[in-house]
Amino acid sequence: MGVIDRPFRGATDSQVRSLLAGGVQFDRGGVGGGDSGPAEETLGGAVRLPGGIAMPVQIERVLGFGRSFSFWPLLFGLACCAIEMMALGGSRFDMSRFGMEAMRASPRQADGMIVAGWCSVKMAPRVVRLYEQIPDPKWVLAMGSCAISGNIWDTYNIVQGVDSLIPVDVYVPGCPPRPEALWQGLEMIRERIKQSRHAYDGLRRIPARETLTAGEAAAPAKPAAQAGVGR
Amino acid sequence: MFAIGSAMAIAFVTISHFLAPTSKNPNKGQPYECGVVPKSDARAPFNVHYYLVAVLFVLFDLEAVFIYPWAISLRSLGTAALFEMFVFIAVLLVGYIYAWKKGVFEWE
Amino acid sequence: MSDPVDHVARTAERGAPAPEAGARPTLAELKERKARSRQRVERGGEVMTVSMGPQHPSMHGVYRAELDLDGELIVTVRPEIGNLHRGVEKLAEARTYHQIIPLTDRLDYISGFAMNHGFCEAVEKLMEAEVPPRGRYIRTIASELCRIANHILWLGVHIMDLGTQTFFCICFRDREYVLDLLEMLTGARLTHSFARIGGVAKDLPDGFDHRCRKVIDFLPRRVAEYERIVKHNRIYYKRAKGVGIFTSEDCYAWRVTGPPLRSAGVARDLRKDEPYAAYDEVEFDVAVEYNADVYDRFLVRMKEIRESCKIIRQCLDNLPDGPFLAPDFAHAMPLKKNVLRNPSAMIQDFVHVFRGPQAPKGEVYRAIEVPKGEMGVYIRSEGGAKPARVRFTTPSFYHGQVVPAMVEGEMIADMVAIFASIDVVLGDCDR
Amino acid sequence: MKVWSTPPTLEAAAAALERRFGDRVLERLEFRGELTCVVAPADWVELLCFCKDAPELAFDQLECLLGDHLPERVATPFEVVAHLLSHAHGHRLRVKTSLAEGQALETITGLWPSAGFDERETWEMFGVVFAGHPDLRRLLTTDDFEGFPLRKDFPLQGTVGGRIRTDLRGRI
Repeated sequence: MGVIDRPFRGATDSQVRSLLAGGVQFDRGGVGGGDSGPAEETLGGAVRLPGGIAMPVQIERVLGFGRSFSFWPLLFGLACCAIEMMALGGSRFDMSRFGMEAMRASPRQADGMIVAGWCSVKMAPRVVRLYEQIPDPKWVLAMGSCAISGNIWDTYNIVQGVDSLIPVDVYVPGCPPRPEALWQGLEMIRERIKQSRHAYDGLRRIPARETLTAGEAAAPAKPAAQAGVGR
Repeated sequence: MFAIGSAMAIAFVTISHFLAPTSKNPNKGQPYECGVVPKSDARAPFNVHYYLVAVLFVLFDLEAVFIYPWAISLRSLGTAALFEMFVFIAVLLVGYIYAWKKGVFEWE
Repeated sequence: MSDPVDHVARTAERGAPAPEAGARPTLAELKERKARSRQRVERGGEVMTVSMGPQHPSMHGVYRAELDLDGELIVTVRPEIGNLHRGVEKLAEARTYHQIIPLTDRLDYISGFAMNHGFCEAVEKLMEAEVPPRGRYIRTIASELCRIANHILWLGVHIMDLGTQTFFCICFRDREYVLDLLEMLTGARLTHSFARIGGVAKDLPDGFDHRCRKVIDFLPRRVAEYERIVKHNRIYYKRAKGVGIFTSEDCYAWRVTGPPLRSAGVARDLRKDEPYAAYDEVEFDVAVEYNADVYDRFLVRMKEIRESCKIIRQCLDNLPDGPFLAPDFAHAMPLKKNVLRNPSAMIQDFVHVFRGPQAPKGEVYRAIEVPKGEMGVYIRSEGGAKPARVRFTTPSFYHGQVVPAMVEGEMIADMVAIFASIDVVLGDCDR
Repeated sequence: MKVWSTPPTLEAAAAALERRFGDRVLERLEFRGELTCVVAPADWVELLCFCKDAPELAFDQLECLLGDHLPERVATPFEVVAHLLSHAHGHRLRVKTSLAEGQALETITGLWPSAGFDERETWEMFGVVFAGHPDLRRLLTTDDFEGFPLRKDFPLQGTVGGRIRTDLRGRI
């Protein structure tokens, strides 16, 4: 079976949709477990110096501390939660007090992504593509019950929870959650930035299902997995 | 002095290149098209008008670059420099009016 | 083509002051202005395809327009919607009428209650359920509050699309006051689910009257402040005047309703033409402009905010007392405080929660004036508690379809202004 | 008690329709003050054309066009309903036609361009083909979506897509 790394590295749109067809599995796979592949193949995870050695924790703490004060989310609102996200950007709940002033329109300048609203199967490949185009390190906040679990939209065209597409750091429930709830979610993301833990750290690569034909296997033929340092 | 300056610049680039955690994947390399698979290559041919406007902007921006140091040291240069700058601006003004009449700025 | 109705006569008797004939551009003149902007497109030249895609600051959610550009001019637009489609109509067929109400306020989530109101009006027409006067007045107040909140948010986002940031914060500051009122009345900021078949869920909380009057008094001053900032702003004038002209004939053909239609000189407002709730007992004018461009849509919406304040003030002044929810057993839910006391209310509550009100066999179409345009609800019921087919004819669905007709031949910067001026929301559009 | 009565202008319009089409209007229903005309698929465009052009009717706006699926009618399970609105007289009309499986219906985007998206959605949700439609492809669902969702036999959760398959957890 081809091996699909999480998130879909280089998966084309049809692959994302075919994977969605059967519903996608990924288990948290405990910290440190799993065979994360050679350095350049790993997805984020331990910050590696050129020699492949994991960076000492102190430097990572300093970097995390530096990053934590300006988490710039991607300007990406789907549905009603986006209106509450705009209210958080407005003048009463002003999130620019916490350094999240600039909602960057292009993923290249964003530090992370707030998925605000239900994600339909038509939108799924685009959410995955936007997530992948955000430079590391990145964090994802799933805002609203629709992004977390599909909420009442138990229908044919809705992805039941964005965490079957992209690894999610913080879940903010509510329909729509009040701006204060989203603000607390962003504070929790700040904590994760300080500890520089990402949602994709502990993820082992998950085997794809057989529906993926060999030709379409996203990940190139893998060299024998070396014993890398899993985080 | 120059060595320290250039060393710092190079250091900033190389350190962040090594320390930053990166994940290589083909999707990340592709041009950003609002979340959609890009149809044509990013280097698609585009209208020459963009190029004209860009070049004119660079030209008149450089004119401004020359004016700043002149404005700062005007007192020490004396009044002669004042009129020399007017000549400089006049020459560029002729170019500006020519471009305007040529209709470069209208988007027809 | 039957000759178009003489709008001036209709507008005059509607009480809106029709400007003297000289100032008002005739249909022919508007068409000529539009033709001039279209002929710029005929000049060939190779085409650059750009996707103004789902994730774009000015695309109000996830509307995707694939543009073929000749330099800055838009040659063709291929809209693509459906990124937020969640099959509300399929879901509604599996639910009783009471359970559909929470679905409706997630349609146009900026004005939640207006959607509830539309659906309940249609169901009441189907079941011939009667709404007591107090219920109708509370519904009118809540609908008008939604209209104000919708137009203020539209203004903030519209001006932000044109490039400024501070105006967004000014508008959201004022919108928070209206949201506080709605939260006080319905309990939620956006997803109100406040309407019930036969009335509304709760009575006006005490203290609401006082706070509402305070908000209603200072909102017109705020609107005056917006107009002082935006109306004579050189940049806005240049980007909005004479841009995105859409004549009334085109509006009929493309089913463009609401503020864009009223900015084309047609005094068409369902609150006046087919009055529902308490709109026939309230005095207000229809906001009409005549130049059918982005600038006039702004003016129409500002007038509508003022009219809404007037309506709410009149509703608060002569609010009738009596029940706010119809006491009839067959259709309406009982009051919560009665359910715990007397057994008949308990039975009624049990019947309505588990089986749902029974609707007669037949089909009904009811249209009301939601802030974005004209929303029609079509319900076909085969008898029983669940509808056989529900169709929400939401305005944004047709406003999303009209973008190519409005935008081809314009510049990209104009497309941003035009798209914002017709106020498309994707939850409404994709259903 | 609010009595839903048909507006007078609608009576005149119905009479004009009767004169013009006579028995080709298969059925005339009155419910809650709304007039419904059922017509055969062949006369669909002709009747709507008459509705738009005749001065007494003057239906210059198509409110909406929707599809419907009635499985109990085995011969013609599908229905296409059009709601018309007249700005001049201010009255509304509903025109319906019933179709068999796979039977095509003439498109009315020529009369009202607003029917474009409506017809695409009706085709996508019910499978009613509109002959002559400029661009009949999927509108709301993905392009490679199989099946017609709003049919009564289509499962609500859908056959494919979007579901986290808890039954697969741990086994792959």
